[in-house]
Formats: sequence, structure tokens, C-alpha cells
Amino acid sequence: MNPYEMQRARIVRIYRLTDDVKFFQVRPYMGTEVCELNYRPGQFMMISLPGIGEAPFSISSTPSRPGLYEFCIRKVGRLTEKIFELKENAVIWLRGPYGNGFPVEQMEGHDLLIIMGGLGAAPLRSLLLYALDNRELFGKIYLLHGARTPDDMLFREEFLELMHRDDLVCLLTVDRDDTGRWPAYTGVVTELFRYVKGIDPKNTYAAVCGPPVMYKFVVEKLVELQIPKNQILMTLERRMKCGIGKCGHCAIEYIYTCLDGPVFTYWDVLHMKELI
Amino acid sequence: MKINIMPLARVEGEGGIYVEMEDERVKEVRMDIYEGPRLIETVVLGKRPDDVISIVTRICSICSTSHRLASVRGFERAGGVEVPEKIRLLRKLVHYGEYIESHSLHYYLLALPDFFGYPDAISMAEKYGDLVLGGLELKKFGNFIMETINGKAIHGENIRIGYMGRIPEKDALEHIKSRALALIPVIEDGIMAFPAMEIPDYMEEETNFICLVPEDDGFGFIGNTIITSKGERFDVEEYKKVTNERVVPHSFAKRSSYAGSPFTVGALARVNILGERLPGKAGDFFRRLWSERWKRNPLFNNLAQAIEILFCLEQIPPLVDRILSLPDPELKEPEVKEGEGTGAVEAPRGTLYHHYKVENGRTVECDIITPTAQNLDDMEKYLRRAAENLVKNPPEDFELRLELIPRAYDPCISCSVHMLRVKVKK
Amino acid sequence: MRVIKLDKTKLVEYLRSLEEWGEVWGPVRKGEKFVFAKKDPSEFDLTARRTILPPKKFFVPPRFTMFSYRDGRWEEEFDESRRIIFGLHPCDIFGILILDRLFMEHYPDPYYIKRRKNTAILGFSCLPDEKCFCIATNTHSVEEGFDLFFSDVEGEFYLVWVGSSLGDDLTRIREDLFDEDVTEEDIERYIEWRRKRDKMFKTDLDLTGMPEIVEISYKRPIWEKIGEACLSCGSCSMVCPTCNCYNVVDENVFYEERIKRDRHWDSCMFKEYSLVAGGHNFREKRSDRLKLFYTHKLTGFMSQFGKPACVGCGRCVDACPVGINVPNVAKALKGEKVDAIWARGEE
Amino acid sequence: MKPKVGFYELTGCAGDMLNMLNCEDQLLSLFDVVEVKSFAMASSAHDEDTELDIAFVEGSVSTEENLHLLKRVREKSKILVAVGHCAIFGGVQISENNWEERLKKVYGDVNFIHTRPIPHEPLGMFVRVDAVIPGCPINKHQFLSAAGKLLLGTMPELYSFAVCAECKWKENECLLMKGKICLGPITRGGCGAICPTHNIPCIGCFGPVEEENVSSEYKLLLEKGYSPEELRNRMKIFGGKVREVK
Ligand SMILES: Cc1cc2nc3c(=O)[nH]c(=O)nc-3n(C[C@H](O)[C@H](O)[C@H](O)COP(=O)(O)OP(=O)(O)OC[C@H]3O[C@@H](n4cnc5c(N)ncnc54)[C@H](O)[C@@H]3O)c2cc1C
Ligand code: SF4
Ligand code: SF4
Ligand code: SF4
Repeated sequence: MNPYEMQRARIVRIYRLTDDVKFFQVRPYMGTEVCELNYRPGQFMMISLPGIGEAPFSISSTPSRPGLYEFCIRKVGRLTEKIFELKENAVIWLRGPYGNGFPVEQMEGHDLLIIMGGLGAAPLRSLLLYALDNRELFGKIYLLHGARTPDDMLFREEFLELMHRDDLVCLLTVDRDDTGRWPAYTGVVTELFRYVKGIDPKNTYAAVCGPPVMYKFVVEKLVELQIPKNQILMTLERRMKCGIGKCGHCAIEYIYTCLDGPVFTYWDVLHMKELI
Repeated sequence: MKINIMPLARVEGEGGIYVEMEDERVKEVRMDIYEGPRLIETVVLGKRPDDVISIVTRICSICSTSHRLASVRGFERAGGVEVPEKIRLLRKLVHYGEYIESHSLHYYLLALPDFFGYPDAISMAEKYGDLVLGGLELKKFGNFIMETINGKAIHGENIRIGYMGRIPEKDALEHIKSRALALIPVIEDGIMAFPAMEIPDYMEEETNFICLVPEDDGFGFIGNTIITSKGERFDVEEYKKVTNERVVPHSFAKRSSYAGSPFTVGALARVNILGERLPGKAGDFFRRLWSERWKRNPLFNNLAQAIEILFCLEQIPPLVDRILSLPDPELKEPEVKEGEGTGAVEAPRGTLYHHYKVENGRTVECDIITPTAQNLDDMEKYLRRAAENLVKNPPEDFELRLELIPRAYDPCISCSVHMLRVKVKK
Repeated sequence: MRVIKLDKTKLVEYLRSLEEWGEVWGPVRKGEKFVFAKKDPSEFDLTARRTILPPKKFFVPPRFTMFSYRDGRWEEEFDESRRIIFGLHPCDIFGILILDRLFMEHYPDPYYIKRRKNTAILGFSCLPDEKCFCIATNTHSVEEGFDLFFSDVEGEFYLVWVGSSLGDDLTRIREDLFDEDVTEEDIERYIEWRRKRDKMFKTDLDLTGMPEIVEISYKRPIWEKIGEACLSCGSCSMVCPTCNCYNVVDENVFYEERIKRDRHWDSCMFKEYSLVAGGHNFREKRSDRLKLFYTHKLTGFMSQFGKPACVGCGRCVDACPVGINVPNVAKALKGEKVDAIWARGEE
Repeated sequence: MKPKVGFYELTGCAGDMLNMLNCEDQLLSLFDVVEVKSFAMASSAHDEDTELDIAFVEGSVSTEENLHLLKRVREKSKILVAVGHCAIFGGVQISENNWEERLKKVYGDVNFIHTRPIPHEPLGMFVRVDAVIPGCPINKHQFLSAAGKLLLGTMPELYSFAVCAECKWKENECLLMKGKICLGPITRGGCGAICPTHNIPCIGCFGPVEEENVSSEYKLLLEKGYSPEELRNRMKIFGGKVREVK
């Protein structure tokens, strides 16, 4: 098998999430029945368009809901611009899944703190939905999600719905609300930690993903909460050209983000100077 | 009535034609040059000769090899540098490459469409595919020769003062030889395509021609003596006697006239003055096709170019054999510290002069005279004659008929935009 | 391992006979340096030191096409040629062994594997020059990774180690040229030659403890100083036998009605290398990039190998215009005197 | 629908346009997949009224007329590509100062009737440039590669690293190491390292590489015995206005 070989897939549905982020539901060509897709939350796939190029994208869907891959893609450059121009039913090419993903088996039986900012929602939504679909396997679940404005919040409607559920605490915040109709919090994401109560830190896994600046402040809070450093998980972004540990771009010291990551523990980060 | 054609298409660089007529009288005729001035000759002052030869080729893309050859020859004459025989012959070969490329671009892709009534070669290709593809093949071959010997087809850097960076490999030279032989029939067909057409005579008028006498007294493009159609000869160091430049307000290109009257340089000048020396099939074609009209009608320049392509192709095989028979010279860079000299070559469009003065290893004077600059007065003269003849009964394609004239000269306008003469002493 | 002998005067004849198996490549002179080239074996230079590019060019060429996309389908493109490379020195063979682990284990790379399987490695012994430091990286003697290895022990014969089944097949192409009878005298001569070779190393480089030193030196100002001199030209990565980074680019070959996906060598010394969406660059400064490069060369390579990736060939010494190379950097980190433009006093 | 394309020359040697015409084997296919609206060097057909999808512009802005044309082309084109060194950096003509003095020296006090010359500037000084194809002249493979990307409606992706990388790919002996003024390390790659492959030091005709370390190379060459004046002259030829040489 050629690991660089791509699989043909079809875009089933497209939703616009914000001005520059769209949500794509994608179905691989694999006969007609609903197919089991074998991946873990936190893994990513390489998506390509012929002639434009290839790039890594986190899977936003959960393997507990088979049949489709979901991606949440921000328009930043050549490939993403072209993906944005695509219509439903268009063909794209996939390979993967790659990366370690979240250690969900180890996380079972623990409380979960899921903290996302900006595009960090893409990989963490997968973990969140996975946990909700297997609700009985986990303890308390907290979702902390920050965005600049309500318009910038990814999966806003979906997460606002979650606020009504009583089997998780869904804390949403925006830096600034000009609409006056924002039903949740305003302020930066770290301020939401005030509302995190009643978790057993030693028995908690925290998963963080967001822009590079966010990690520092969030991790401080998590350490304050006394969550063990090897139970603080973060997914990192690096440039990637192969996804399979060959092209070198995602190397951090002597490890590869695409093989050994993109999910790392804070303990790893402490030992690698370049990580964030 | 005023005719203003701008930009002039299918020439290199930016120019136009302006003709003003009142009743049936032609008031003003101008070859307008509005390609911006780049002042290249002032840029080179104070620089090392090996920097200068790189800068001056940038004057013009299509004659970049000729500029390169003229400039290295200028510095070599200034510094008394001997050039090893093998390198001299390789320069001859690369020069043939430029001729083949430049002439076939002009002949097939820029000039023939006029005669067949198309706006460009691409549209002509639908009906005359073989002709256009043949032209492209020749052009590609010319480029291949320049790439092989000078590194790049445009602004190559391998030709240096007194030496070259790398001697091309035997295989590549053998390939050049065999391609040249294979392409001879292509240009023969190309030449035959031309006389089938009627050459108009509305601009015909006698003129003067000037070119270089080739070093080896045959037909060729490199030499140190200037000859005129009247039979006078000058050493290239006396080039100013024939060029006499002046500035005119409608042009960033300077003008030349010889003994007060305009003249023509280029393929037509060479063939008119030295055509009897053409060997081989090129000579046969010359004798078959040439007539006294060639001395009055610039449109024959196209045909003269086609004959020169054939000449080059025929010269290449024996030249390659000679090159291969010589041992590689030692490649080392001579230093030009002091001196003054003029290097001249026949560029495809005509005689090109590069004059330099070097002091303390730095260039302190530079004067470059390009063929198109020399031809502009004659182009105006023919345009005037054409306008005068046509104005009585203005034809529908008046503009095209005027455009044909400068286009026949294959003008290289970017290259003609330059300065007269600077003297800067440090 | 089978060890046999080949009469020195028969080497060219033998190598020529191998053309029946594949193209024969070997070291030839290029100016003052050497390159692997496909030439008649009589032109091979047996005194060759390091070639400008290491043999990685045979397995991952500087630029090649992985796929062509036509009519809605991707097709793989493979290089099927069979090659024999003669004249690899131990350091180069170690380099290939490292690339093998990278490209052949864990998501095996079929482009590499195809070329690797179609290539026979014929090693050749060498004597060090002033730039070689394979003795410091312990890569001066090689036991695996070759099909045949020729040792010139300064007699009338080469001693030939047969390192693989393919190597064995290759000796059978001209069995008549080889002699099975390795004598006591030959063995003594070989041992003597090794002793002499080891004494010839001029390097005073000692890499013991380097991983810890690099680790602890992460924030030292010396990196900034080296970074100021670095030209980011990438020459070091291009010539390093274990640098494997590449970029992937698509090209629309519209005039052939196809699209191709190419791979070309890249370098962590280039600014764009670590740039990600949003313009964030994880290694904005040259010093940051140098640290990554030297972490790979001097401490660990990949987590799974846990072994420094420098094989001591001296190519970085030959390639870096400003004297940033493994011996200089290692010495500077250890506080030893270094003769390089960035190590000179003031500024 | 075929993209509408225009090719324009401002002030330069036309080498980039010529190099496009030098793609002999691809020329007919290229003209088949686009609709050429203007290409003065190759065709008389010129339609200046249609909006363009892509405009290729060569040459520096050196006259008022150039500037006028450039602005017009910018207005009517979706994508404007600067081709060649003159368009991107200003060309060799920009490498010396005292433009007015030199102009006077050359032309005296002549008052030009068509358009006034102005000091040379690259396109980016006046208009937005969407993509560049570097080189003096451009390399035809890079041009074809860029054209291919533009035809797909995406931006060219050219080498962003220095000449040295390709020079190593070609296995050349390093001329800088041999003490020659090779500008490979500070020059953007993409030419195929042609000059060093011919044993000629790179003079930098692809223009400064994005992250050029001029001061380190300068220091190195001073140490090798060159004078500041020589180094400055060489580094300025293709340095445009972006390269700082002390
Ligand atoms: C593990 C992982 C998961 C990711 N998940 C998502 C996701 O779910 N949604 C999403 O929108 N984006 C995600 N990204 C980022 C995404 O890969 C980049 O946005 C994408 O590569 C940009 O491609 P482009 O061709 O549009 O941009 P380009 O035109 O190539 O460049 C635009 C910018 O992106 C940077 N860039 C280019 N290639 C890469 C690359 N391979 N990796 C990172 N940066 C690159 C460039 O340096 C430049 O700054 C993820 C990246 C990684 C490594
Ligand atoms: S370390 Fe040397 S060879 Fe490597 S990028 Fe820097 S200057 Fe170039
Ligand atoms: S010769 Fe020039 S371009 Fe080539 S590696 Fe050396 S410095 Fe770089
Ligand atoms: S090597 Fe340098 S000078 Fe030569 S073509 Fe390339 S960029 Fe231009």
C-alpha cells in the first residue's frame, strides 16, 4: 500500500460556521452502505485537491456516529480557499487518519475538562461528541469555549443547545458582544474557570486546543486546579507535508507531531523546549 | 489626417508610428519611441568589467548574446586580451544560435503573419501549421545552442572576458551538429514560402547600407572593419564616423546618420554588401532570389534573414567539427586593468558597437550603439515615402502598410534606448 | 559472512560485467571534488573522498514525481531502473541505514523502497582526510547495509565481504574472478591496515556526552552568534546523508493535460519550513532553526531511533560557507577553540 | 470559460516576454487554453476594453506613460502578476542613484514630447501585485508552473529558498568556498543554479531571497580579500531597493 495514495470522497453537505470557517460533511466512496470509519477523536486527515495541494485537517466528527467525516476548515491560503469554492457533491481526496488522537480508553472513568478557543473547536468537538455518545463511560464533563464575538464562535448553535443539557456543563464566552443578545458569558476563556466546580483534579483529564497564546494562560489555570501534568492534553499544530513522519516539517526536537502527536501532554511539553 | 499607431505590435520594446497629412501632403512622419530610458551606460560606470558584461546584456533580451559578445570584445580590445581559438569558435557558434533564434522568431512568427494576413502566428497556425511549427523548431534550436554554450538563452553568463566558465560537453555539441543538418530542409521550405507572395513597392527608395567585414573574409557576423555600400572601410575604433548620434524629442532612442544621410544595417545590409560571399545552398538561394529591388525595399530584409538562417545552419556542422578537434584551453580569468577599446559584432538586426575605457580595473567610459538606433532614420525615410505614395489614394489598410516597414526591420526598441556618450573621470 | 578476494587488476572488468544487472555508478572527479556518476568503471576514482551529494540522491532524488493525476485518477510513478553503486564508504552506508529506518519502517515509503530494492550497494574502503570524523561518530567500520564491500588492504587483492544474498548473486556473475582463499597473511594485513587507518584521523573531535551538552545549552547565547552568521542557504541539509526533509508540491502540467504531485528536498534552515497558517512561525530565528538541525545531528534523531544522526562524513565541513558544521558547533558548545568566522572575537 | 489574459511590457529588455515565447513546445497549448487579449510583442490583436482574469506585467515603471498603463491594467485585471526582476525589484536600472543627473548626461535638455521619464520603480510601488515570477529573465519552467497554477485559479507556488539549494542538487563545487563572490546564498532560487553550474558565480539575477543574510556574506567576502566597493557594486546590481548593503 502506498501511504501517500488518496481516497476519493464526496462532500455531502456544507455549512457556513463563520465568515472564514466552513463545516464539511464528507463521505468516502466505499460502496453504498453506511461505512464504519475507523479513527479516534483528535486524529487528522490529509485533504487534497489535484493541482492545488494537500494539507492536514482535524476530524471534527466522532467515530461513534459512523458514515461521515466532518471537517471544520478555515480559509487561510491556497488549498483552503479552493475548498471553500467547492459545492456539495464535489470530489475531494483524503488519506489518513493520522496522529495519535486522544487516549480515550485511558480517559474513561475520569472527569473531563474540554477547553477550546477559535479553531481549536475542530479536534475537540470530536472528543466532546465522543464523550457525550458514551456518556456513561465518563465522569463530569465541562466544556469551556471562547471566541472573539458571537459571530466568530464555531458551532455556536450546536453548543448553545448543549447549555440545556444537564449531563454536562457548557460554558461559552465571547470577548465582546455587540449584539446584546448573547445568552452566555463575556470575557476571556480563563475567566470561565470560576465556574468549574466539584471535579476531582487527580481524576480529571483536561484537553486544550486553541491559538498558541491561549495555551499558556489555560495551562496555568489547570495547574492551579492541580490536575496532573500528564493528564493535561493539548493538540498542537505544525506544518505538515506528509502526515506520516517522513517529510520532517512537524519535527519538534526529535519527535514528530504527526506520529507522536498532535495530542501531547503538558508533561511532554515541559520536556520539549520548542513545543509551544 | 493623422495616423497614430501605438503600440507598434510584434516588435520588441515600445514604439509607434506617427504620420500627419494635410490634403495630399505629408506634413510629419515620426518613428516614436516611448520605451522608457534605462540609462544603462551610466549604471556601469565605476564597476568592474566582469560586472559590466552582466549588466549590459540586460539592455536587450533578444540580442543579449550579441551584446555579450560585443562587450567582451570591447574589454578584450581595451585590455589586449588574447582569446583561445576554441573559445573564439564557440562564440561563433553561440552567435549562430542567436541568429537562428532571433531571425526565425521574426521571420516566421512576427513577419509572415503580415504577408498571410493574420494578426499573429497563433492564428496563422491553423492554416499554415507546418510553417509555424517549423519556425518554432528553428527557434527552439537557436535557444538550445545558446543554452548549451552560454548557460541561458537570454542573459547567459558563460561567455566571459577572455575565457568561459565551462566548455560544453561533446555530446551536446554533436547533438547541435545533427540538429542543424536536420533543420536545413525546414528553412529551405520557409524561404520558398516567401517569394510566392507579392512584395509591394510603395515605399521603394535607394539608401546606404553598412555592415562589418567578417574576420575571415567570408560571410559572417564578427569583425573589426566597417564597410559601407559605397565601398568605404573604417576600423571599428572609428565607429563614430559612421554613427554620428543625435537626440530627438520624440524618442528615447538616439539617431544615427552617415555623412548626413540615413542608412540601413542588418540582414539586408549584409546580404546586399556581402551576399556574393555566401557559400553553399544559402549562396544558391541568394543568386536565385536577389534583385536590384533589394537595395530599395526594406521588406526584403525578411528574406535576407531567412537566407542567413540557412547560412548559419550550414556553417554549424563544420564549425562543430573544428571545435571538437581542438583541445580545451586553460580556463582562467584575465584581468583588464587599463585601456580603451571598441568591440563590434553584427547583431541579427545590424552592427552593434560597445566602446569602453578602463582605468584601475574600473570602467570609466561606456558607449553602446545599437542597430535599431541606427535604422530609425531610414525607417522614417521609408515611412515618409510610403505615406507620400499612398496618401493620394488612401488604401483601407493604410496603417498596416505603414506598420510593415518598421516591422521588416525587426526593430529591437528596448535595445535602442540608450545614451550618447558619457565621460566620467573618477 | 563470506569473505573472498579479487585481483586488483580485475576490478574494472568485474564492474563492467555487472552492467548486465543494472547501471553501474561510481565516484568520479568533479573539479577538486567527487560525485557519483554513471560512467565506465575505468573512470572511477578509487582515491575518492566524500562525494558532493551523498548516496541519498539515488533513493530520494532532489526532485521527483510521486503521482500523476489524469482523467480523475491518480497514478503512481515509480523509478524502475536497477543500479549498482560502487565506492560507498562506511559513513555513507551508515547514512543509508538511518534513512532505511526512516523510510522503510512505520508507513513504508514505496518510492524509497522501490529504488532501494533496485540498488546494489558496493562499499569500498577509504582513508580519512582532515575533514573526516567518522571515528568520533563511530561510523568508520561497517558490518551491514552493503551487498559487497571491497577493502583495499594494500596488496594485490581486494578483500571482498559478501553482505547479502544479492551480493552473493553478484559475485556469481563472474565467479572466475574471485579467489576464496583468504590466507593468514591477508588477515594480518587487513588488521594492520585498520590500525594504520585509525591512526590517520586528524580530527580531535570527541562527541562523548554531546546529547547532554546540547540539551543543557539550549538557551546559551552562542546559538545567536552562530545564527547571525548562518546564511540560511540550506547547503548543509542538502549534502547531509541523513537529512531527509522534503516538500510536496502540485504542478499543473496543462500542456500535457495532467497534474503531478512532486517531492523536492527541503531544509529546516529555511524560514518557510516551520511557517503555519496565520503566519505563525515556530522557528522564526535562524538560531532556532540551527538548534533543531543540531539537535538532530548531535543528540537524538527520531524518538524511535534515539541515536544521533551524524555519520561523520565531513560534508557539512565542505559545504557551509561560514563554517557552521558538526565539528565546529560541537567544539564551540564544549567551549573549545573554533576557527570559524562566527567564532572570531569582536562583533 | 477560458481565462482572459493580457501581457504588458513597461520598461525593460522584454526578456520575460521573450522567455514566454521561448516555451516553443508549450506555446500552442498555452494559447489554446487562454484567450489572449493583448500581447504586443507577439500579436497585433489587442483588445483593451475587456476585463482580464490575469495580467502579466514586465518591466519597471520608468515613464509617466508606463505608470498610466500600469494603473489601467491593474484596474481591469483580477490578478496582476509581476514578471521578471524589473517588475518585482526595479531591474538593473535601479541599482544606481542620481537618476536625474544621469538622465541629463544622456539626453541633455531635450524635452520629450510623448511622455516624461520618471525614476525607475518596481510595480509594487504603485499598485497591488498578486503574484511574482522572479528572474532576469524569468525561468521558463517557473513560468509554466506559475501559469499552470493560475489556470487552476490558484496562486503560483515557487521556490522561496536561495540558489544554493538547487546548486547542491546539481552537485557543483561551491564557488563561495573557493573565494569567489557568489551571491547564491542571498539570491532567490528557481533558476536551476545555472551560473554556478557553469563555474560562474551567481550575480543574483533572481533578486534577493526573502530572508537574505547580506551582512554575513559581506563579512565573509571582506575576509576573503574583496573591497567594500567591489562587494557593494556586485550586491547592488540585482539588489533592487530592498537590499541593504553598507
Ligand atoms: C494536525 C493539524 C490539524 C489541523 N486541523 C485543521 C482544521 O481542522 N481546520 C483548519 O482549518 N485547519 C487545520 N489545520 C491547519 C491547516 O492544515 C492549514 O490551515 C492549511 O494547511 C492551510 O493550507 P492552505 O493551502 O490553504 O494554505 P497555504 O496557501 O499553504 O498557506 C497559508 C498559511 O498556512 C501555512 N501552511 C501551509 N501548509 C501548512 C501545513 N501543512 N500545516 C500547517 N500550516 C500550513 C503557511 O505557512 C501559510 O502561513 C491543521 C493543521 C495541523 C497540522
Ligand atoms: S549552517 Fe551553513 S550551510 Fe547550513 S544553512 Fe547556515 S550557512 Fe548554509
Ligand atoms: S556556488 Fe554559489 S550558489 Fe552554489 S552553493 Fe556555493 S554559494 Fe551557493
Ligand atoms: S545562478 Fe544567479 S545569476 Fe545565474 S541565473 Fe541563477 S540567479 Fe541568475
